[in-house]
Amino acid sequence: MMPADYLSVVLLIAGGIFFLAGTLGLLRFPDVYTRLHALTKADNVGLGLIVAGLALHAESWTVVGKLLLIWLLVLLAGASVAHLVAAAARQRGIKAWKR
Amino acid sequence: MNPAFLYALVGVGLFTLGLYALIVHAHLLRKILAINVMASGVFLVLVALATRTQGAAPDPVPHAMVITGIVVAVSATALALALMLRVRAETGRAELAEEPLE
Amino acid sequence: MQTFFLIVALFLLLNLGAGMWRVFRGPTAADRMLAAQLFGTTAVATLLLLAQVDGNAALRDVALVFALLAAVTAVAFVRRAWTDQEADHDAG
Amino acid sequence: MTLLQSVFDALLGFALLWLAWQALASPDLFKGIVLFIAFGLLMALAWVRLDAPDIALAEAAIGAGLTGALLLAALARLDKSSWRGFGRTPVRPPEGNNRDVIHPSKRDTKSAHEKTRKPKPITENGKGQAAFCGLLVVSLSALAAGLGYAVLTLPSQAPGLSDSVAASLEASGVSNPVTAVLLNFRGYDTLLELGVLLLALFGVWSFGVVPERRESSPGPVLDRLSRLLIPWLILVAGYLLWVGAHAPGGAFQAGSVLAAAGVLWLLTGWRLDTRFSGWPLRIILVAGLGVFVVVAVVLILMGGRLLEYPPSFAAALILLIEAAATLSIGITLAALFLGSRPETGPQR
Repeated sequence: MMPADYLSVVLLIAGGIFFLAGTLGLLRFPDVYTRLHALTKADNVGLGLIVAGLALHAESWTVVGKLLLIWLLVLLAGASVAHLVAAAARQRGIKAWKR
Repeated sequence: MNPAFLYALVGVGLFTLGLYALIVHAHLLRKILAINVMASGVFLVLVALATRTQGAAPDPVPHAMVITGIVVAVSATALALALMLRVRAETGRAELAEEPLE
Repeated sequence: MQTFFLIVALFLLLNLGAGMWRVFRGPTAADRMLAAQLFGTTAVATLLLLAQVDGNAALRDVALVFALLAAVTAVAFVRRAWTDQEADHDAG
Repeated sequence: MTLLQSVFDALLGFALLWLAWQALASPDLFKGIVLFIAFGLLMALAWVRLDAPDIALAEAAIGAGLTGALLLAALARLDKSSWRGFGRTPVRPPEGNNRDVIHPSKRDTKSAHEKTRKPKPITENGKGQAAFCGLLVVSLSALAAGLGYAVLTLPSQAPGLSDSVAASLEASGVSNPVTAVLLNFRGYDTLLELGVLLLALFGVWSFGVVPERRESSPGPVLDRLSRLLIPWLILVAGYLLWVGAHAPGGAFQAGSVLAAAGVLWLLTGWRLDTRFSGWPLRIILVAGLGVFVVVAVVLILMGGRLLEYPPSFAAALILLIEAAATLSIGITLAALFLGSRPETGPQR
């Protein structure tokens, strides 16, 4: 294995852990706002790490650009959707969870 | 098992599940979902069987048919949904009458 | 290395299966929709990994389309299915 | 490696069946639709595993995107109270019967009626119903067994038409075999398919102009999102159209992505100006079919057979037809999403 491979393995494993964290948050957090928080943050970081890990193996810079574009689009959509869902939930009077 | 046959069997299963739901449920939206599941099952069988080409690229003809089919399915779904809303507006229910309406 | 990519893809698929539970539980429609959103992101990651495993560049285009379309369903949900006009329906 | 792939396939197949079952059996319609969207996502992964990236692209745009938006919009136009699990307080089903939810309804007798008529088997009588269901399950199991047997007894090697396609790919004008089949070898399929799309739209429009809900203001975030995303959607549609000649992609995939741009635009609250919703819109809607038919007629008049392109023009003709078809497919699907005929001409 090349040094780049080791780095890529580390990045992919870290990405997987972030995905796992997002799912755990989705399953375990008490209300829609906290779940939103867990999901949109963890998964977008997870995808970013996986994109980074794969970019090390990309055959050309075009591929790296495409990977990056995909990640940016997911980030844009994720952030906006999180805002829209949270705003809609607030408008409907869903109370935020308090300890 | 050969993945072609695995996916083909899943397709058969989807078709049967969809047919069951189509018969059992009265709500039109469920019937529309059921027909879509049946269509997916048929597509899956077609494409799975197209991979039996000794390691070469799969047969492109079923692929082309399925792409056409997916677009036809979505347009038919849109028409069916419009019809369902029409039925709902006329009768107040999103179900078909069991006996003819007077 | 390819094997490792496939293992990560498999892990993500299992992860997706676990997220399914939230679709069942709800309780609000937004929770279910969020889970669907998670599936979208996971599918993008899985496709990118499979693109590397199979050496098939076209799968990155599929992932690109997924990334673009994930927002459309969610916007349809917020704008149509879950609008403030009907809020009084289930507030009581 | 192969073992892992088999595990992946088995898991995916199981998840597909299970999701389909849950989507169809769920008592809550909204939940059913979300599960169906997830089903579409996994179908795209199945196409990838079956080495069909062209279909995966179409499924990603349609199965996981447009169909979900269509279903959600239609559900919103059905009566809200006919589906539950939708507010801050989940409605608990009464004991004994988890199908019928009756909570004090306001003023609307129709919706109360609808609530008591949750999905139920088509026979009223209890005993007859059980017998009917039993018979149904038995006959459908027999059907599934028969189909499964038929599938499993097929020869495990069957090249089909792939050799013939490969042999004449050179003359088709494109190097992606799926595009070659769609636009050249079986171009008439695609021609008729565009006709079907148009017919579906005629069907929807025949219900007349339905007064539409007023779209609320999109707000800054949605506004900015659509402004950022729509150009990318249009760009990617153009990319897929172009790349379809030699790699997975093509008119259907490009058209669906274009339709997604239209749907997002409609959801943001934008409407086609009434000046353009008459003839200009109709011309775009029939452009795909029109160009196709004109090409077919001209080729016949020049002495060829139906949609038999001269090899030297094939690439240009295919690109011309695909460009027109992409535009028509995109606009038709977006119009189908709108669900009714847009108002035309000067304001009454």
